[in-house]
Amino acid sequence: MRKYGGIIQKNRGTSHCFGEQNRAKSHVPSNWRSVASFALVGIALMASACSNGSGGSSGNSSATIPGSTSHTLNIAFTEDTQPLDPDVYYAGSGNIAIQAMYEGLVQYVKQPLTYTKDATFTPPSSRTQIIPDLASSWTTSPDGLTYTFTLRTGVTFHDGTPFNSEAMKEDFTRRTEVNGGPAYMLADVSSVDTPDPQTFVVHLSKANNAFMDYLASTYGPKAISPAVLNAHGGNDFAQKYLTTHDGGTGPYMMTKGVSGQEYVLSSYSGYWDPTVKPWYSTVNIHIIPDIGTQQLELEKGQLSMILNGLTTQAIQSFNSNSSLHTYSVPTLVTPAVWVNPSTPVFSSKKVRQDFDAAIDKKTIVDDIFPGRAVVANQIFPSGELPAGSAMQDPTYDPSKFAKDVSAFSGSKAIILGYDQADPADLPVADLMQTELAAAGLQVTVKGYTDTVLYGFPTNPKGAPDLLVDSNWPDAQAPDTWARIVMYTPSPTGVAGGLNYLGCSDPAGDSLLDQALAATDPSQAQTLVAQAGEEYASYGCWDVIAYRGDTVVAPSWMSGLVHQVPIPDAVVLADLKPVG
Amino acid sequence: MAAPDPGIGTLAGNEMTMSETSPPESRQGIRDQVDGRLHGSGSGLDAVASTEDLSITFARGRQRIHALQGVSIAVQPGEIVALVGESGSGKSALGLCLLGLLPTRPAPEVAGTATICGVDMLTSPESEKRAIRRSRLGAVFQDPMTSLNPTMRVGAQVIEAAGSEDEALSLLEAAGIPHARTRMRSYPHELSGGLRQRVMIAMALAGEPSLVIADEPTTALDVTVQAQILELIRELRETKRTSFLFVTHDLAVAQQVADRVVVMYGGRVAESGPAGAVFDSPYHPYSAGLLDTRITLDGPLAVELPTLAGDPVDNSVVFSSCPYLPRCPSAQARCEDGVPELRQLDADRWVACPISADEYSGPGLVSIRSKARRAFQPAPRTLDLTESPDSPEIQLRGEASDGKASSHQVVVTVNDAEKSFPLGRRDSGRAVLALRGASLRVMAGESVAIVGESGSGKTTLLRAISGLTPLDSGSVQIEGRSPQMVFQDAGSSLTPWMTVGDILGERLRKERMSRHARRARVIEALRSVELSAGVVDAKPHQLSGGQRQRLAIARAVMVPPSVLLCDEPTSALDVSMASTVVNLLGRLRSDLGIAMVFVTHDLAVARTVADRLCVMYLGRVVEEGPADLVCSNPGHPYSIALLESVPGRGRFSPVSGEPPNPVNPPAGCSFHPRCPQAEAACSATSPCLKTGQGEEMSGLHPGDHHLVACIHWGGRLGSS
Amino acid sequence: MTSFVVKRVGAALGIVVVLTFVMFFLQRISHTDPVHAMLGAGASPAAVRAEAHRLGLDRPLVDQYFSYLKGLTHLDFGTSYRLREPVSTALATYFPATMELTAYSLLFALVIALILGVGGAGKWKGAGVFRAIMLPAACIPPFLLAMFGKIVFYEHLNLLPAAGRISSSVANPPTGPTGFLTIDGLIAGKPNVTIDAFIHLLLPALCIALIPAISIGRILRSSIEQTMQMDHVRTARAKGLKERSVLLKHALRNSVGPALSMAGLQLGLMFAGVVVIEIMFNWPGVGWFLAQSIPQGDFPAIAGVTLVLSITYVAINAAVDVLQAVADPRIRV
Amino acid sequence: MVASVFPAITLVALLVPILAPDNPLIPVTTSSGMSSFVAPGHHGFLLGSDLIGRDVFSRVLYGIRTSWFSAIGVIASGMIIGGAVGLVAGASGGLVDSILMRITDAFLALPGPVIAICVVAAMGPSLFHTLVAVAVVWWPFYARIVRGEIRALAGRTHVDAARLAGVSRFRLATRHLLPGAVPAIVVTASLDVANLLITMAGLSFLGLGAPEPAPELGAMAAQGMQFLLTDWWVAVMPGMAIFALALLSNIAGDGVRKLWGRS
Repeated sequence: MRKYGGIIQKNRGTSHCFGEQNRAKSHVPSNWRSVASFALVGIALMASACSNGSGGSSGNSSATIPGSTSHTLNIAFTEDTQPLDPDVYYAGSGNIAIQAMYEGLVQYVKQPLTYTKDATFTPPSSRTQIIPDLASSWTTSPDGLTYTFTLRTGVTFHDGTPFNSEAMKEDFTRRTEVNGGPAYMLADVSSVDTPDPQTFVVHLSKANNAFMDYLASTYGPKAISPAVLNAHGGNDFAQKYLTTHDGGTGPYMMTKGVSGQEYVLSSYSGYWDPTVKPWYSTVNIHIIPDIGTQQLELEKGQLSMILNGLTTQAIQSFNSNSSLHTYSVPTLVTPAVWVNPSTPVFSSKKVRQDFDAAIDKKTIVDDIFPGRAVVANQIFPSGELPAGSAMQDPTYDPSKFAKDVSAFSGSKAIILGYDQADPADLPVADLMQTELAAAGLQVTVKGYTDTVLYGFPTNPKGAPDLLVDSNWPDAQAPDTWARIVMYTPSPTGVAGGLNYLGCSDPAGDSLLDQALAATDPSQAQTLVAQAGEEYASYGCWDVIAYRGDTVVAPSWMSGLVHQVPIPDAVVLADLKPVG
Repeated sequence: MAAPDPGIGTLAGNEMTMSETSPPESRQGIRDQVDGRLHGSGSGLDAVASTEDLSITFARGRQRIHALQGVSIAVQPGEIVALVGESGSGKSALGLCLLGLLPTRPAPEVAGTATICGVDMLTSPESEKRAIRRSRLGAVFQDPMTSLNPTMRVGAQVIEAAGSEDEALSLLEAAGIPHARTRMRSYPHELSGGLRQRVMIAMALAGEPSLVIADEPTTALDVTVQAQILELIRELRETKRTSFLFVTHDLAVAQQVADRVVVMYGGRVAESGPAGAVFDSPYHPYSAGLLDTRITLDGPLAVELPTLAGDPVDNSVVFSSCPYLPRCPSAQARCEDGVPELRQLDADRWVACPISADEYSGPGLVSIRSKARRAFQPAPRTLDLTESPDSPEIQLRGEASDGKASSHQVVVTVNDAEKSFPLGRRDSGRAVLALRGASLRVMAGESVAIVGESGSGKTTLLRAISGLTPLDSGSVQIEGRSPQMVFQDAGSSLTPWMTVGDILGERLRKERMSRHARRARVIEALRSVELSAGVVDAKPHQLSGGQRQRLAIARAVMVPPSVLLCDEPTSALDVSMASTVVNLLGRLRSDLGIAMVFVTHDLAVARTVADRLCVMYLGRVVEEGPADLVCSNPGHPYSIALLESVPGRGRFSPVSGEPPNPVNPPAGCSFHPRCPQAEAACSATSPCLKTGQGEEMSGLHPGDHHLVACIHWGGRLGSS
Repeated sequence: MTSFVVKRVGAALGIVVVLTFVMFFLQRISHTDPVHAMLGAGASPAAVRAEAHRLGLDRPLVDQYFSYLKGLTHLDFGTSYRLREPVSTALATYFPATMELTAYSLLFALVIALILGVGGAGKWKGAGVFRAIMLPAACIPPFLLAMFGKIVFYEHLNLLPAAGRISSSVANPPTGPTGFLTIDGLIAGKPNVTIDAFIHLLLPALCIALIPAISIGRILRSSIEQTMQMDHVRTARAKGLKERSVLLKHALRNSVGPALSMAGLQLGLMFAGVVVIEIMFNWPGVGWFLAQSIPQGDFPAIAGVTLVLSITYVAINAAVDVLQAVADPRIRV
Repeated sequence: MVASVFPAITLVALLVPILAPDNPLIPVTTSSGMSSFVAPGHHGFLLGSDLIGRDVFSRVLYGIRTSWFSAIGVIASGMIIGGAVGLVAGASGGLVDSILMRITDAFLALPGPVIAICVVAAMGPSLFHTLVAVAVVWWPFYARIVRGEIRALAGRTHVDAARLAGVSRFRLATRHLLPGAVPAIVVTASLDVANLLITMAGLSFLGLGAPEPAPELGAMAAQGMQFLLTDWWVAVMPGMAIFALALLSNIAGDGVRKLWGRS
């Protein structure tokens, strides 16, 4: 008790009560919680707490300010995570740990986060460059079928064994064997060669100009120690072992893992890159799905930073706190609406296009993501294609769709679905529902779990008529987005996995296939833009916004760096105090 | 009889007190008498308990129930005072008041004093009252099962009162508990009723109390056990010189045990005096009436019993005259002039009746004493010994075409009835053996009483006849209309949410008749049991206990059955009401010519209502014969014991031990462990019913034969 | 007594078997497609078929049920779609936390119930106050209570932590043998762990305990009041015992039976409360795990949690029955 | 009488469409345009507005309506199913009684709310599924109570008397037994409303009720949790509504209990 109280006590004097700042919009009474608590609980305990002004300096969260040798960072995942196994992991929060523990052949270039007091959001305007990681260089054959990588020397896995081309080969094999969600990235690999320990050759069965993006993706193949895989392979290719351990080469290694509860990462002393010297020797990762709790813990100094998931209101409250900085994080997250072409009212392309025009995207952005998103105007995530291409930017005009609906004689009762797992999708659906109702439809909003959603592309029974979901591409190549979201779900291929409502536009598919096989980059870009335009006019997929995220960190922290295509992943090894 | 009973008390407005009528001299007289009797060792000359002008008023809903109105009594050291009265007379409230344990929610209004050894149990602080309870008082309550803590070993409960284990042990032994040391480890539910009551007495005696307040301590017990407990109390008074305040509704018990009797009526003392004097020559018309309406073993047969007129006193009404006036057969004009005060008759007799001794033998009192009693018309019956017991013409539960069985017919035949009730789980094998081969035959129009203690199987036999309890083996055959039953607790036998009209009308559902005709039949049935037609829309709870039992009888006979089964219909009623019900049953039987089987534990009632008597013990019939003959010349040792146990005859404990557990009946003659005449052969052979000449008749031959199942029977007859 | 215990345990086992059937049935009707759940959206048909075979989904239902049942006897609750690891592993992680929280909640509930029950039953002046508190307090939904608890005791007063089982500042908390941090801390000789864990427990456990405490307290109160009217209490008073020993020695023991039964029943509601409170306080227990699994449609996880909680409930209720038989000798037949 | 709170709440619930100032599903636009997260008492929002500018007061009113009718529905189903099962079991006795009570006990031996969570999770969230799941675990309690009352009544001799009077089994059950169980079942039900409201709010809080945007109190509170520290009313007001509703029900239930003279 004493010890705990002591810690708390230290922060108490400077405790900041972030509910206090005046918010012009809502005119909250400055002492609202006191008022509420007095009225409702009737306990006069409030008097002692938070009675005067705002803006005190908040907890220097990690009490370990520069000076001591071991530093601990406390961060939280907003979701109970899938196993942090690079061949299995296929979600968001855990990327920060995957990126810290594992490395692939190549990577996306790192970019600093921008500290913006007002948290204005600018979506990425161009593709992120791919740079060497474990491969120091690479060449691509003119036919686009052979990739030759020169591997770095002196790289060791966390178990001390050396990294080489054989290891990489084993990892390619394991990915296919595990056959998890991201396994498709190696579907076109016909064989790999390891002529010498530092040379790794990949042969594709057909040209795929997104392949390098796959390798740079957080979901792409990573180097995992063959010794670990052999020792703990069991009958599941070490999947169980890698749930609570790691086998990578990255600057951090997992020293403790309790699924869904806690992970502890420690800096790896044998890391190959001498320029990377992690300042935090320990990173404690807690699982705290409730963002309110994260806020409280950050305020009390039990968390060092918040990585994602903050509400606009909370961000605004942090903005006025001098001890915390908010950083706007550009991402590729793109909320969109899927339209079910087998729903009678949406059966015609024209109605679908009118529907797109009837979505008040600006209101959605302003109401739900104020300052954290902009209205989308391309059917691809921001920056994947040059501005002005693959446009999907109708002028807002609900009247045409209203006319369509009133002219329609069939059932006007529709189901508007949303992905339950993403809290941001619900208000979008709620808002959209009111607009659709205004157009004359009887709308039921219904939440779906991810696992149910994943079944719809191949088994459309029970699929909703409209679906709101926020996704980001696995990799930044525009094909990756279009192929998963819009390509016709194929019983024999990997495409269309997120084409939830099974809409098929063969013309777009054909253009997309041509684009992927094109070896000339500019030709590929033209073709993929054409495919996008085709898909856009088909009207089954309406992007709504380009969304960003916000990181809150102590004001004394520097080195906040991330890779744009990789969501929720600040680079841990670069975090350090200012100066 | 639930305690605490707020009782009667109709004279709320009356200012009369009895303290002035109870001068010290008279108490001195009583004490002298008592002290004289108690070997002259009365050193503490003050009463151990006394009340002065005690009044208690309970608020029940909006009603005010005047339980006690100015009662003054005194209990002298070493004296047993019986407080006698019908339910609602306030006698239990008095006992609780002396204990300082009147209910507190809602708190009654109390006036006057109630003193124990000089401490006022009304106004003293709780700690002082507790100290008195601990050191000077003991209490024995009616139901020993609920009065003991079910989750504590009895030893611990006695130790709690006694202070030490040794002391507890000696108390238990003093209370006559065999193997007291091992019994201390028992839980109450593992003991028999009699033992439990002995435990209660042992606790009451802890710390050598000056006074034990015993509230109906034997009412829940069997007669043989009652006799033992009463004897124990007398004994304890002799050996420990403990005073007892003995609250009872049973005059006979009071007569048996008490030195002095206080008769209460309407929350007031009606009469008090030495037990012998009061019972021999009651002065107050109420006392006299109570004694007269008592059903005794030596009263005349086949005549209506005398009853008290009128209704029981309503203790919420304020009277301005004698509370007994509306019922009093000797009432005089001046009885209306205020509530009569207690006045002294003799040195130690007091009575609250204004009628003078001269007037006392006037016409009014005589009228109840020798009221012309209407003779019952004995039912015609013929004994036909030639009829085979297996006579095939007897139909199984058949409905006779004419509804009324012919007078020569056997209407009920029970052959070798066996019935057991599994205890707990079916597979545990333990079972109460309620019937172990009982046989019975009832002729048309005949009245048979089945007598026995708890566990004898008498009620099971009755229910088997009614068809409510199917037998394990043996057979029941009924001739004529299906039997009807009158139950012990009339209140529980009437569907509470149905009106009187519905309850009676239900019997007529099978007959097609108009609503009007049905109502007429219902009202006719009510009239036949002397209920007014006005109650037809009332619900059972709006009726008095006696009215409910009459309603239950009306239901049973409104379509006359061939046999009417009565399960202790009088045992829950006050003495005066019991007589009314017995009379009613007798009249209906003779009017309608129906046979009757009457189950009772009370031999006197049995003798009065029945032509033939059937004594049961542990699931078997042990004696059977004409009622008067069995009562005057019992054959079976058990019957003898039962008769000897009837209280009020000054005899005690004819038989030791208690009715054994029907789970494990003893082998051979099941009575042999308690039988004073038992010999070795008794535990080996199980005797059959025999005539005095030794003919085995197995209970199948009704009539004037006197059958007894005892190996001594023939010989005994021969020797006498 | 022995046969009573044997029968009670037998009945409990029967109920558990029925429950497994219900779980299996629910799994069949659930909307979730296990294969896609396991493989994600982009799985190839071959992989889908292989996975369906691996999961045994191509076998007859009865076979599937029996292999499910057989698995359960080996504590195999299937594989979580979401975590891709055996549900039993997750349960092993989360269950002790829930049990610790529930145990303390029950303890708090019983203590509060005892205070409320005995305090509200007496004739003293404060009894009315106790009774007046009980009515509104029984009506506060646990999550509302948790909200206020967090705001008042964490944010404003900073007295109690509002998330997790233990502070991250506590290094290397013991992981065994009981799984109860408060106990393991003592066993491992780390009283700071025990204290820290207990402080973390307080708020969530009190939030869970309040409603059951009042239900039990009410029953206890009316039961005591009834017992105090009973003949044997009158006997105890007639013996001249002090009112306090009458209450404690004679009334209380005879009154706890109904309260214990109620406590057993309340445990069912408590488990529902645990789920909500674990979310509110980020308590790493099965309820929290359940809440994470529901939006993902991770049915094996949901079923596993349901089974574990149900079996615990069944077991505790059986234990309560046996306890009651000990408390009241009349029940033993 | 206090017991009349029940019809009063029902009346209010019926009148919600008239009483609610705004459509609970549609954001309110004010003169200043944006209406998201308006604090209580401002811009005409009695209890404030939520993320997309819907009137919390109207949503709470509709939520009360849903909660109330759901609770009434489940209680009614519990009374009817449980009452029927209890009556048949208690009146029949013997094997029928054993079988029905074994089933009832099996249900009672399980943690009802947890099973309900599992059932709804399997069937998919919808108000109907939730009601069915809760009703399925709720009736056994009533069956037990009714059966207990009926058995106690069946031990009274009035039932024997009625049997001897030649009353049919059906009439025996409905006229001589059932009316005696009515006070117990009514009192139990009226005291149970608050429990049920809180339990169902808990399920709804877990996302197992009517899906969005239906205004359900528990779901609203859960949605509002992420704004608890900045816009508390979104989470607290629905919680307070449940509290108020449960409190009123409990007070009314107590009134019913006193009216029927039960302790």
